[in-house]
Amino acid sequence: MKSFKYLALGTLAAVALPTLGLAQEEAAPAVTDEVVWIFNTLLFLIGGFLVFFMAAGFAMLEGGLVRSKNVTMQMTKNVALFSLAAIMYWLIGYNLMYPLGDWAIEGYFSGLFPSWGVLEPVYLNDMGLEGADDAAYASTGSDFIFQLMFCAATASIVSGALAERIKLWPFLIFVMILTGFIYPLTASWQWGGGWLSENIGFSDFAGSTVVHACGAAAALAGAIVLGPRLGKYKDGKVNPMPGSNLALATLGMFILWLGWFGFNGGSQLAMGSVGDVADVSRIFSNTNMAAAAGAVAALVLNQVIYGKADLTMVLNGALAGLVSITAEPLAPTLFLALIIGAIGGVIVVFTVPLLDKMKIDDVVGAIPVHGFAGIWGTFAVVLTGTSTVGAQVIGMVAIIGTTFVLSLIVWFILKAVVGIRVSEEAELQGLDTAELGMKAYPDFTKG
Amino acid sequence: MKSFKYLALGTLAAVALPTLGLAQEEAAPAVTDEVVWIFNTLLFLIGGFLVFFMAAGFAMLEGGLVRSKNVTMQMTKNVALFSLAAIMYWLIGYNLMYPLGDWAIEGYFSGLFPSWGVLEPVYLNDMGLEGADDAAYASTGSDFIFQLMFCAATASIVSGALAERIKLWPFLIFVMILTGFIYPLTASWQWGGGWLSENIGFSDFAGSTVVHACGAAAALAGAIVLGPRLGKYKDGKVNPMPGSNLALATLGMFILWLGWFGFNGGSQLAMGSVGDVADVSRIFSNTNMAAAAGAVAALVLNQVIYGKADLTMVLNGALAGLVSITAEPLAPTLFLALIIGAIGGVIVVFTVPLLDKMKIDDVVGAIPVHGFAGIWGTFAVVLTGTSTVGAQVIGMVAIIGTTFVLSLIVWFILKAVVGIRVSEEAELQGLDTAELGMKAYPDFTKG
Amino acid sequence: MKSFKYLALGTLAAVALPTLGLAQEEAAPAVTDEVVWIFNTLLFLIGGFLVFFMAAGFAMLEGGLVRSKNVTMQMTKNVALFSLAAIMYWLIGYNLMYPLGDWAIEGYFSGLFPSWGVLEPVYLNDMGLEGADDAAYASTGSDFIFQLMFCAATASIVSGALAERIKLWPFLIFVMILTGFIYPLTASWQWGGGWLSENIGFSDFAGSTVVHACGAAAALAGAIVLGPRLGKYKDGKVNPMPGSNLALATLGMFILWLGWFGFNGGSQLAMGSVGDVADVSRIFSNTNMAAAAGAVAALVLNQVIYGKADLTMVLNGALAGLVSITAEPLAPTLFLALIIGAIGGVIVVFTVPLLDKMKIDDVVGAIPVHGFAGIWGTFAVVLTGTSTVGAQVIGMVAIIGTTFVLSLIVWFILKAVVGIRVSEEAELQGLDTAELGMKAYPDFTKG
Amino acid sequence: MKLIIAAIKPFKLEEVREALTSIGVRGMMVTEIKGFGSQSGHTEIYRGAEYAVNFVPKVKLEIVVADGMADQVVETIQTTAKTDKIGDGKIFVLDVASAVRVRTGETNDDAL
Amino acid sequence: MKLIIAAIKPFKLEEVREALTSIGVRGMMVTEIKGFGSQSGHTEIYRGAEYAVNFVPKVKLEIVVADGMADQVVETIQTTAKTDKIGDGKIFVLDVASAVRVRTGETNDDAL
Amino acid sequence: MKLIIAAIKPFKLEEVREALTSIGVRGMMVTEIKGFGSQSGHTEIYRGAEYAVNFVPKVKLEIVVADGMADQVVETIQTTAKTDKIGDGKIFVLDVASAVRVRTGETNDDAL
Ligand SMILES: Nc1ncnc2c1ncn2[C@@H]1O[C@H](COP(=O)(O)OP(=O)(O)O)[C@@H](O)[C@H]1O
Ligand SMILES: Nc1ncnc2c1ncn2[C@@H]1O[C@H](COP(=O)(O)OP(=O)(O)O)[C@@H](O)[C@H]1O
Ligand SMILES: Nc1ncnc2c1ncn2[C@@H]1O[C@H](COP(=O)(O)OP(=O)(O)O)[C@@H](O)[C@H]1O
Repeated sequence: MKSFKYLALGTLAAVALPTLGLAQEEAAPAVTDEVVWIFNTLLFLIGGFLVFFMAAGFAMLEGGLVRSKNVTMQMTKNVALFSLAAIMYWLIGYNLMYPLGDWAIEGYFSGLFPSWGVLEPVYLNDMGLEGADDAAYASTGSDFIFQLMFCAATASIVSGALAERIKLWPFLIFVMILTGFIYPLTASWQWGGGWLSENIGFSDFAGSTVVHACGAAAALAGAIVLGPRLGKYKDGKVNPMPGSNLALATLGMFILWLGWFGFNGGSQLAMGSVGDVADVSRIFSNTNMAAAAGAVAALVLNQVIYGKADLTMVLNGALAGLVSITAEPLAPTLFLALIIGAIGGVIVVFTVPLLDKMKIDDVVGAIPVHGFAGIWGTFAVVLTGTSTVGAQVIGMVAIIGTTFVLSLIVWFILKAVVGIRVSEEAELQGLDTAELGMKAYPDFTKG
Repeated sequence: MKSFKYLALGTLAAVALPTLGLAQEEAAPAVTDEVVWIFNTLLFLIGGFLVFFMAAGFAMLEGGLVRSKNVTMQMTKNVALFSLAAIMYWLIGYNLMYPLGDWAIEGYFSGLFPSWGVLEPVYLNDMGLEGADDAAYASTGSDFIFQLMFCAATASIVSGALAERIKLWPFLIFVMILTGFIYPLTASWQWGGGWLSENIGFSDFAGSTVVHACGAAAALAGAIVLGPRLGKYKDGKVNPMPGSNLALATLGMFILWLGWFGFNGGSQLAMGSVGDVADVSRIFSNTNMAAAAGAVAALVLNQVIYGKADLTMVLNGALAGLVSITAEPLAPTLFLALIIGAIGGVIVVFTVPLLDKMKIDDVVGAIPVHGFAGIWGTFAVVLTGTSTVGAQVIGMVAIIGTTFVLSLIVWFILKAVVGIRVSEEAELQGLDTAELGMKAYPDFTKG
Repeated sequence: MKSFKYLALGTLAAVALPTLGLAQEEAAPAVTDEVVWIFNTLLFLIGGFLVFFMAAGFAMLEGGLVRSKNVTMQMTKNVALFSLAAIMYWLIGYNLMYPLGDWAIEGYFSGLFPSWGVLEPVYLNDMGLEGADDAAYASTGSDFIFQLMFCAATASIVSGALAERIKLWPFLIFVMILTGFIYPLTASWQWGGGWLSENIGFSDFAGSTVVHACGAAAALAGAIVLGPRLGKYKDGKVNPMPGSNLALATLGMFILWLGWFGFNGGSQLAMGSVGDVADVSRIFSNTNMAAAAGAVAALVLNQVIYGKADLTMVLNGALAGLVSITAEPLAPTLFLALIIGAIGGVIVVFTVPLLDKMKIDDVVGAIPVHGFAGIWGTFAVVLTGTSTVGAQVIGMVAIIGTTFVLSLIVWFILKAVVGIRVSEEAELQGLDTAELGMKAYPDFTKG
Repeated sequence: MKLIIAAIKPFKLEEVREALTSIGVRGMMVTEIKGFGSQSGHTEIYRGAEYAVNFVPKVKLEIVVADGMADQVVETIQTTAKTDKIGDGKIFVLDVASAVRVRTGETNDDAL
Repeated sequence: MKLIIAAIKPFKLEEVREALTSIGVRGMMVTEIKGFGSQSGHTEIYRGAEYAVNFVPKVKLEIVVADGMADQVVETIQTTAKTDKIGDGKIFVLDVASAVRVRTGETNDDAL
Repeated sequence: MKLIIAAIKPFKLEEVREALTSIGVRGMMVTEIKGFGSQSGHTEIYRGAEYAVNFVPKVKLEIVVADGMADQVVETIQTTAKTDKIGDGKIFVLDVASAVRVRTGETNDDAL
């Protein structure tokens, strides 16, 4: 999404001001500021619950792609990471990400303080729009819930890549740092009105880089420090460890696709004008097209290369299409959205085995989907002339680089201090039994 | 939904015109055209993502009702068919279905050309409503995404009926033809302002016939050409092949029920007036009531006839209730909606075994649910005086007949040219292992 | 939600009246009554489908926490109970719950008559707001669908607690009485403008007591009359019967969390003003925070007490957080919401074993989550000064007490007349095979 | 040594295991099986179609014990697994030539 | 008595069961197994990585019959389970010392 | 011929299979089982209630080999499956009267 503060001013210019000025005399505005504000807030609320549901999507996708013996752990991680993200983003993240102008270090660092007064006073009714934090934007509470969901998404990405071997608590500690500090920091450079958006002109509409590649960078750092699952790479060969429930994984993908309408559509940040709601419609259409194209591209490519369709690649392909269009879901035509999404799908098919060659064990393909496709999507912005290659490169290097380095440091510290990997025996036995003493599918006889 | 072009004019007459005329002088309209347009667009966006989610519902329902050995294939088909539908509907379907007045063959055939410019220009803001394709309707992009979901639903219906024995690619080729050509063509006769709506007065609010019976007709044609699963009918006896995961099937049904609020509610095509939003509310209530009645009817009837409740029939019953009310979810009272839905549930209980007697193997009951209940629902329109039996019969014959015949031809060609059925050995082994080399539930020990 | 009749007047005072008065002369109102009405109705429609989806959430949660041999039965019960609730609430419940002023017994009992004319006339367009049942509230149809979902939720709560041993039909008979009579009666005292809201000043925004504790009270009565599952408590020891599918249970929890945005957010009952939509935003944020805090509290507490994380407790914890904030999701700050939710999570960790000590067998933890956390949440209202301890106590005693006693009577009658428990053999064999002759996971070889 | 194979009703497993432990059995292998026998053949209805259920869920126990203990084990299983209802199961006894405990390499009776 | 152990292809189960019933076999134990044998070893692709599938799904039958009946049972299984394709399976025969029917306590041949 | 039955830890399956293949074993049947033995009995917590876990997941191998090969097979399994931790498993050897390969009808040693 665009830096909201600045979008706000934009909207103000485009919609609010004139009407404010004229409201007293003559004809009423086509859409009053109050109605605009209500619509914008509603967009965030709808976008908010849709993106929230992506947490379930990630959980199901990952739960379906790990082996049965690690499903309880994967579920525990995904519920816990979302919950911790919700707390950390409120405690530090939100204000770190949205300095609203006053920075500790101009354009780079906002400051660390909880969002005590993040919500508007109850019963604004008595004051109306004058009482609102930002009369030309939307309710702060709705913005908070919407932004929070993006933050949590980055952590979900990490959880998938590091599945089946990482310890619960060290992982959760990392999640707290990622969602409370790392993501909000790098995101503030772009969406908080920081140096990337202001000085560089980096463009990333809904976060191909700011959210997805960021999550992938944190995951990559973790995967490197953590190492591959036992037996995944043996004497130069890759030993696949098939996911335990592809129906569940498919459900997860569909839920993510659903959530993406809120993810990209909500990032328009406004719905209170004919133009804005039409833009949201464009975004819905392009987002859907890119996902479809990504799935088809992966399906066909696998058939061509390996002679067989690979469902897990189709799922990854659809998600890669979604990630690819996320940097610019508005400007493209449906045809361009198709191209962008399809290339995303192609990228996944080629980069999943590539990571394996590099012995980087990414259980669910999170790095290809959110990282490589995210980078592609960020470049694709240039195709619609919304930005320059240079600006995009700088933006990616800044965000992905910073996230990767900071994550690497955190992972190394965690490894040194508490250790991040379960014992060999625990890994072989499965984390559910070894770490939690609770199987996901315990029934022996189905009676 | 009603032919939108004409509804648009309707709304125009009812809401827009007067206000347009008077806006300059005196009191502002209760709801300005801009706000109406935003609300209508929002209805399509909400309806759009709800109906989208039905793709997941179909996948889970079908994945739960096939045997474990065919689940990966079922998931692959359902993700692929939605994705291909999204592309084909854009490439040909949308313009074929909505000629907006200019037909190649008046009232019968619009023409085949991609929806290049289907989306409105970005940043309509500068122009406002004047820049909109249809100032009295809603954003074209929102209409496109909404309509697309209906198109994809027809393909999902087919996939369930033909499960566990059809080859992946021939099935997908059929899907492309169905979603790109057959459905849009027959749908254009009614919703594109074609001969059915204009000359015959056929009435099908949200598509009991246009969508559901159409999908069922394509499925029936396929089931006939494809033949039953090996061993399903042996020496005059029916050998049930129980679904592998009834929890998943139940989830699928609930997701479909959820999506149906968007399916029927969105088909009101307008939410920007007190009357329209009240109608959407009526539709929500009637839709929910019909589904509930269908489920209860199937539950009770099974208990009475067979002495036991049958969950799969209850699921089909709820869906049949939904299909039944789809042709006219607005006009009925809640009591009539209950009757209409209940009869839908009854139909399923009787027609599922009927199909078996005819040795037509419909794995998930798609033909009884979407076909027979769809026909009933289309007749039920007459109960509210919204149409005549004659008009309804003509409409059904035209759409179901055409779809069935065209599908039959396509299926026969596919059978002759590439073959549509997997080898006997592959079918016995299961499509997942034989065709895809990937099991949905591969784990041997659950660790 | 607040008694709608009275909120309506409130809104009327705050928004409608002035504008009505002034509309003729000078500047138009910021938001016209029509637009307010449309927004309010839309809130109910969105809230309605979100809360509807909770039925699926309950089904998945419960289906995942029972043993495989009882999953088909659990699915059957959950689909059937929602469907019956939909019918009973229309037949009796809705009018019993919302007397709209005219009571059979003032403040205590409205009367028993079906909601024949519950929906507004079709095509309100011609009349506009004047034609609406309540020009200052929202469409009756949207209110009906929204209220119905709350009623169904109480039944879903019961189904989880009594799983794995209760007969299908007696359970469904109880559901009909609960949803048609008991819940609407006690709810009318508060939300129907009855004695609790009018004379006592009891406060329960979205139903921690009115809905959740009510459902828990009915469940507790049933659990007592029904007795524990065979072998659950043997020679003073508790024998856990682990849930068969924790991935499914996790999905269910996420779906419930999603639905809760509609549950609490929709209970604002209005979205057509800057203040109302800002309140809905507050509610979304607080609801999410409480859920997150509940999950984290349960996670950490289990680790501390037992040295291990317990996913099922984390799921219960999140739900307990949601139930806790339900009585007052608006007034608290995010920090207070965190405290309230966290305490909810703590309560679950302590009360689940407590119930076991009392040999009350609650299969899914419904009584701790909806009952104990519900009571806590109802008390927590006092923290924001929205009510007094006294009023809250009276409200809880009245609603929980009445529900418990009435339920106890119904359960005893059912036990005496038809018997509510399956045979010992059926229970050992599993209800799916014994009662329904249909397994949820029938496949022997996965092919 | 003897290998005792028993097919019993699933819900009897726990009870049988306790009974066997109490007489000194220190190990066994348990397998989920489908049983075919005189109990089989009742019909069920699925979506309106009647079909015969030929296989019923059972649990198979495999226990290796010293010769001297065999009879007692068989008897214990028989009495504990009994419900007097058709389908209670069967017990078979086979000779075992030798046994080894993987961990220690101990053989025969010491391995049990 | 003999214990006949047969590993066959899953989809042959029903056919074999019918054939055995027709020759008078009145009971058996069926287990889902993974088979390793000459059929094994073909490769599959998962997410772009090739791997060898060593275990193929099979079904194991365990049938105890009177000595006199053993050969006929083995023959029936062999002819019915045969598809002439690799992986059809194996049949093994072992001696059974004794048998008991849990429900009645009947022993040996009477127990079958 | 001998039937070698071994209960081992699930994660050892692949290793043991490879070791056996390398010494010329050309087939086996693998079953998922629950094992009861000295390893059993540790307690777990579920929703605040402590309970004893009596059965631990194991994998059962059934391998029929020519008499001459039996000892080597037993030894190979024992050495490969060994982790020196309790619960490593057991190996039992039984006599096999006869064997048949379904596909060809070959018998006894030729069938293996
Ligand atoms: N001849 C047999 N060989 C192997 N297992 C058998 C045999 N007969 C019965 N069984 C097993 O014993 C179980 C119970 O036998 P069944 O005949 O059904 O009841 P009952 O033992 O009471 O007559 C069967 O389900 C099957 O698993
Ligand atoms: N030596 C053996 N011991 C036990 N089971 C065996 C043995 N050899 C084969 N089997 C079982 O028989 C099945 C079929 O054997 P296989 O060698 O694959 O085909 P074929 O019997 O046609 O040569 C295997 O999957 C395995 O389950
Ligand atoms: N008497 C027995 N008969 C059959 N199987 C046994 C027997 N004793 C042990 N087993 C199998 O061997 C496994 C390992 O045995 P256990 O006593 O737990 O460890 P260890 O062999 O190291 O003493 C058990 O889980 C069980 O499956």
